[in-house]
Amino acid sequence: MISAEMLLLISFATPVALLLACGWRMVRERMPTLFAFAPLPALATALWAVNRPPWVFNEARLHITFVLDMPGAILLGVAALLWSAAGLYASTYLRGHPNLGRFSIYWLLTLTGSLGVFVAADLFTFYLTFALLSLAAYGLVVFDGTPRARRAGIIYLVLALLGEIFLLMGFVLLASAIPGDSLAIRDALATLPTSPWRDPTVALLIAGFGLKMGLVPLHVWLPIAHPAAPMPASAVLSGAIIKAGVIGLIRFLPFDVPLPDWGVALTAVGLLTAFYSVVIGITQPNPKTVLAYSSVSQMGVVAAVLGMGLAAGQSNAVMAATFYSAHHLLAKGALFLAVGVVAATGPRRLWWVLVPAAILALGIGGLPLTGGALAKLAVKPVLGDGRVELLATLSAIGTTLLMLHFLHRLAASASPDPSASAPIGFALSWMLMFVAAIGVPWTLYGVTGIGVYDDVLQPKILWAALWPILIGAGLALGLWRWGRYLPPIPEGDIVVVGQPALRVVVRCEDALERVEGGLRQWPVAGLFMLLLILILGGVMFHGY
Amino acid sequence: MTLALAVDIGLTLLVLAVACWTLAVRDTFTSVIGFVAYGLLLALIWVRLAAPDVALTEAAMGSGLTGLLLLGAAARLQNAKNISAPPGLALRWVAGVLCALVSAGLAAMVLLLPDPAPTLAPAVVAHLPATGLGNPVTGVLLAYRAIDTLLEAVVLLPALLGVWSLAADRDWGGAPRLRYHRPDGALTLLAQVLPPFGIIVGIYLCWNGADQPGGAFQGGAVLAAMWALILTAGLAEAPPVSRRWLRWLLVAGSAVFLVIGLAGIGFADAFLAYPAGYAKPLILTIELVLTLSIAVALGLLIAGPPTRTPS
Amino acid sequence: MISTTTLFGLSSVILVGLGLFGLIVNPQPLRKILAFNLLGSGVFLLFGVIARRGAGAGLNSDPVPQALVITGLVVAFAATALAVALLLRLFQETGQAITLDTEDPSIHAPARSNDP
Amino acid sequence: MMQDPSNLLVLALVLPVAGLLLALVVGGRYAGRIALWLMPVGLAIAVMLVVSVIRADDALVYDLGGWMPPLGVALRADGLSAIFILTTVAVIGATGIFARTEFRTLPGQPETRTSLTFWALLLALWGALNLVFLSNDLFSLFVALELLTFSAIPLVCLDGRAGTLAAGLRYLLFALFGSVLYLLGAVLLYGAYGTLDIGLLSGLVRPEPVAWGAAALMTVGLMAKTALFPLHFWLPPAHAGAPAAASAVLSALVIKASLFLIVRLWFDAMPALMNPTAAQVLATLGAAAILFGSVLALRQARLKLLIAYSTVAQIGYLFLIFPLIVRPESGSFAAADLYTELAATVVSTSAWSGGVLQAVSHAFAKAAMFMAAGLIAQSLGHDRIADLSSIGRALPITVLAFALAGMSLMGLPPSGGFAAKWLLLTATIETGQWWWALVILGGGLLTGGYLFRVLAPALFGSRQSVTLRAPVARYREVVVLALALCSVLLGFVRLGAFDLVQIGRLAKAGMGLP
Repeated sequence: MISAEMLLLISFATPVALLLACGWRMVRERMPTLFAFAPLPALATALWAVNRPPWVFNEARLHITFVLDMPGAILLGVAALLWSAAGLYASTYLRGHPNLGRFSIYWLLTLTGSLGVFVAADLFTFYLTFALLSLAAYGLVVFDGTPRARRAGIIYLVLALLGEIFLLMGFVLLASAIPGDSLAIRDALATLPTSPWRDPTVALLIAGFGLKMGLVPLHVWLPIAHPAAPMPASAVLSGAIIKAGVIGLIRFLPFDVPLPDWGVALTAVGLLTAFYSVVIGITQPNPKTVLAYSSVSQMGVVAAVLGMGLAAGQSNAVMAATFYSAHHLLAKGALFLAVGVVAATGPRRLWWVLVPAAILALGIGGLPLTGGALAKLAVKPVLGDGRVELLATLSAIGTTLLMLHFLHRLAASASPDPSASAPIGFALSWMLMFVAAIGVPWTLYGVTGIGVYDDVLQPKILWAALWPILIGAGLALGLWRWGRYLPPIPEGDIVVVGQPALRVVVRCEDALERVEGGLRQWPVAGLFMLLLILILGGVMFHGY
Repeated sequence: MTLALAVDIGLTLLVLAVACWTLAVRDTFTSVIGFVAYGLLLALIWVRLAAPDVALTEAAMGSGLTGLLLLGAAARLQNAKNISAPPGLALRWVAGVLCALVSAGLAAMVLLLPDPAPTLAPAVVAHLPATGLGNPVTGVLLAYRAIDTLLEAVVLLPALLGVWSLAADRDWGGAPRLRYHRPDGALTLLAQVLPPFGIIVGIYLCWNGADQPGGAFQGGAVLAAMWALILTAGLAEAPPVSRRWLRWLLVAGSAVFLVIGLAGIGFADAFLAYPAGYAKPLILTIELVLTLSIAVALGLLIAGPPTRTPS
Repeated sequence: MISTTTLFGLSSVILVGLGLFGLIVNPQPLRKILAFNLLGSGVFLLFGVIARRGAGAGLNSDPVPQALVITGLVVAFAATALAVALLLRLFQETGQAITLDTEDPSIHAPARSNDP
Repeated sequence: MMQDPSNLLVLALVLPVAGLLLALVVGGRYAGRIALWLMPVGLAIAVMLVVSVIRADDALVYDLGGWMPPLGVALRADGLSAIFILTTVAVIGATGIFARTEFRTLPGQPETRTSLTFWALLLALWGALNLVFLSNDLFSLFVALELLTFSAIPLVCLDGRAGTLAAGLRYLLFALFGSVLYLLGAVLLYGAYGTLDIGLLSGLVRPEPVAWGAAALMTVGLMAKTALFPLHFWLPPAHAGAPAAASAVLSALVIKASLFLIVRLWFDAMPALMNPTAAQVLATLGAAAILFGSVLALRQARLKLLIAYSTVAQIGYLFLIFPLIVRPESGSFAAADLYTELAATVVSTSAWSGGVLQAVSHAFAKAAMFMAAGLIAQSLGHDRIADLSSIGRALPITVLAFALAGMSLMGLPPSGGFAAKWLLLTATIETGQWWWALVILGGGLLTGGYLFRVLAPALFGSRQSVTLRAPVARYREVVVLALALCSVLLGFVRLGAFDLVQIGRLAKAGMGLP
């Protein structure tokens, strides 16, 4: 029997070992064929951990601590599944590509960070894995090397670093509140409600993780970066990587102590995000961009769920949000792969891609009997019966509309060659993800005790899930009829305010450079020397 | 007002006037000549401050060697096109005001210095018998604070290496050449007459430094000045920098000092300590070798980087 | 009645001020070197004054500062020699008396490899 | 001789000096070999020194010549000195290996200029640094600073181009300017207190005009040598113009020496003068350094200038520790309860450890970056940032080293820079000075910006093949990578190990602080 330590060790040793092997050219050239296997030990670890009490692994010398608990294990497992399928896709996608060595390195780095973030149990490990995944993903975003990818990369990186800054400060505040030297997240959570810096800490954490999730207005990078990446990378970016923000909120917000103000604020931001991104998303022609906006919208719903939990001190929000995110991870990952498959498939064989894609897409909107319906059911108790629940239902209508718009654009992006068919690697990974996106939520739903299967089949519940879909479909018809009157909105919508801001920054830099040029004159520097002597002397004199 | 004070005030005013003139005069060569005069006047002030050792050093090094160095440089740069403009009037005014403020602050501090002044003189005197020396300054330089003197001798080496490193690659291994222009008769005469006396004075300063004013640096400075004079007048050539004996001469002083210092760990239980009873002979040995090394180093510092191009 | 030490102390402070002024304002490198020496001599003189104030135990002046000034003079000379050598070499290289007040723009231009 | 660990202080000092003398005698043919042989010995001494300091749990003191201060001069190694001595020998050793074949006399050829001067000056520089870290006497420290300047400046102008000569001359004159101010301060202190020994001064210095004046003069003089903004103008051309090996030492170590002395002055020699407002002034300059240095780094066209301006910015971080050690709200001291007030003023050790870690990890990272830039310039024949596209393909190890070093500068985990930033941020929280946290974090973003300018094209450039003008020796790449790894792995040094920083601090030992 393999112990948990061994499993965990192998989970991380595998991608790291592959990464080191990339130093060897022969291996590097063949690395993509191993992508599909790299996350499998992590999947096994997740399977081991499901339905067990939390288990902590502590490597004190390196300050590395891991925890395997339910939310972490579920997200770890589904993320590993997506990474594996996307890896299979990538191995076909990259065949013969001149830069595949480069891709391999960033893929494996991102993979390591992405898996690690779900099990990190102390501030250092979490920040390390979070930073690793954020920065390594830059390599995936810009991989195509086109000007569009490079622009996306810069916007991604600036915001990612901003997020790192929020988190670093938040973490330092958390750590400062902990008595003693501990950096464990558990200890940080225990002291957060009584910390003297509680409000700034929570604000910084929500900003940092919200940025990774794409909460409005920090979402601008997401609809730009995700579509710019190569297809398999888009799938993991939009599926697995943004869940780092979800696990962050889950890990760092104190759900057993009510923080009503912050809870309401998070809910409000979440719902705003959910609707805003639908409105922008339906104006987008590129199916990948539409999917990215849909990811933003869905993360808004998750944020709303967590916000309600935080406001009321309901710790069941954690499992609900986890399950919702797990479903979104699988479905969104699968749909991104579908975009790639469709682009390589001619009209003749299109239906066997489009029909499953439609099931998954509408599933995100809550189509009965899909994983999405289960997810909506799981979050229902947290959202309650009030206005928030109503708004959540309305957002399901919006999501349906957005996903139908996506299907429309997807069908239009098929290969012009009627007899073209996707390579076997593409098709296989897509089928795998489709099955996983349907099957895994069903399995988890019962196994983890989030709900009972009997509830799902009650007519009342089926109808409650179905009518938003129907209304959404009606709206979609309207969109097809009158959609051309919608204004064109660039990817990343409010990113356009960045242009004038950038000009201001450049002007400031010019000014600083001119000032510095003046200071480089010897007499000026000499005068400053005397001035500083007088200032320091004067200040000391004044101080007493 | 006593006569001595009147002399002091006169001397001060003269020094300040020469200093101002040195800064203000337009021609660089004249300014350097002013600086030499300033250095000699300053040596007088040092005498008035009852610091004959410093006065000797100031005269030999501060005025003599530095003057020689700067005169040479000014002569070479005389034909240079002057492309530098002085900073604007406003800037000069600001500089003047700030300098005056700093000076005023310093003046206040000078006036606020404690009275009676803290001093190490009693401690120096109390321990001087242990070193066998008569000159307390030499006691400080070679016993109490021997590390400073050792480092001082060492500091000359990177400075000299720095000067040498300015040679072009092809000139490496050549000899420094000091002659700037055709030496005139007066200089040659001076270089013929002065050195015999200078060398005697230098050796005397070094030898006598243990008990009377003088010592390795002063002696070395005088010797170096004589050598530099000879080189400038073209009466002798400096040796090529690659000569092994030259390198030995340069490091000998520091090396002997270092070896005796290290021996102190074994024989006198501290680095740079002298075994009881042997202090004076060891110090004299160090001074002698140090004088030679310092003279060579200072002379070569004036002589500049090596060159191979014929004059 | 002003004492000798105060008098020389104040003059040393004025020398420091003059040296600072020359070092900052005069654009010619050689004059800067000269001003540096002036400034240094002012500092040494102040130390001499302090030594004189510390006369005692049968000595007219505290020997420790005297020894330190001697050391300092040697350092100042070595510094001057290095600076002059640099200046002359620079003159040899450029053929003109450069100023240190503003920077040589060529340093910002792409350079050839520094490694041989 | 080895029974008494304080002999190590003498050895650390004598070894490089003896090396310098020896190198000069044997000439350029063997100078490099002597330096390379002495470096492992120096490393062993430094390690033994660190161990001895930890074992003694107090500073090691050595009275030179058996003369106690104030008459004599003492060497003193506390935890801080030990750390810097170890860092110095590590960086100098790496530099030595890096430059092994660059400056040598070929067999059968006459001695070349650089084969003697580079190695002799490197040894002199090493000796000067050790003296700065060990000496406890303000005048010996002055001599040490001058020794440092005299050995550093010829290294700048080693290539003899007009540009670097001018840069060297500016550097020299400004450094001398700084030295004179430092000496003036030391003179005033002697005049007021009759000693130059740091340990004795710490008990004697009172808040009074002469002490303030001396503190201001010495601090500013040393700031000029450290190139703290706005006294930084000499640094970029000098550090960018020097040969890569020399730039590495200059940026990594030389400027830290004068900074080390400022720290010594403020917290060891004159703790009674610790003034919160003055500390805020220093940190404000540091913040300006971060802003200006980073923005200027963003705008440089040449890689080495970018790195040099990055040094200007990184120096700024080191000055942020002053207000984090001296708490702002503690007001004036009454002379009577000076020491109890002082006890309250010296706050947690985070800022200390953070500052030291920042200095050390910057030393390794910056040395690695300058050497990497040197290799890139050597292999491409230029160091224009605009033309570095895809250089990562041709020089993967070099670019990896540059990236790792950059990680440390940016403060990304798990690097030493990250641990330093973490500690400094913690200190800002502990002392309630959130505005310095903004500076630290904003500086990280700017650092990311200028490193991005280099790394993005180097790693993600679209050129498929890069032709190198000259091949790069693998061992040199490995040295650079090792330095970069050191700066990253410092983050894993258990932060407790940086308690070493606190060993033998005068303010702590003398005043009975907790």
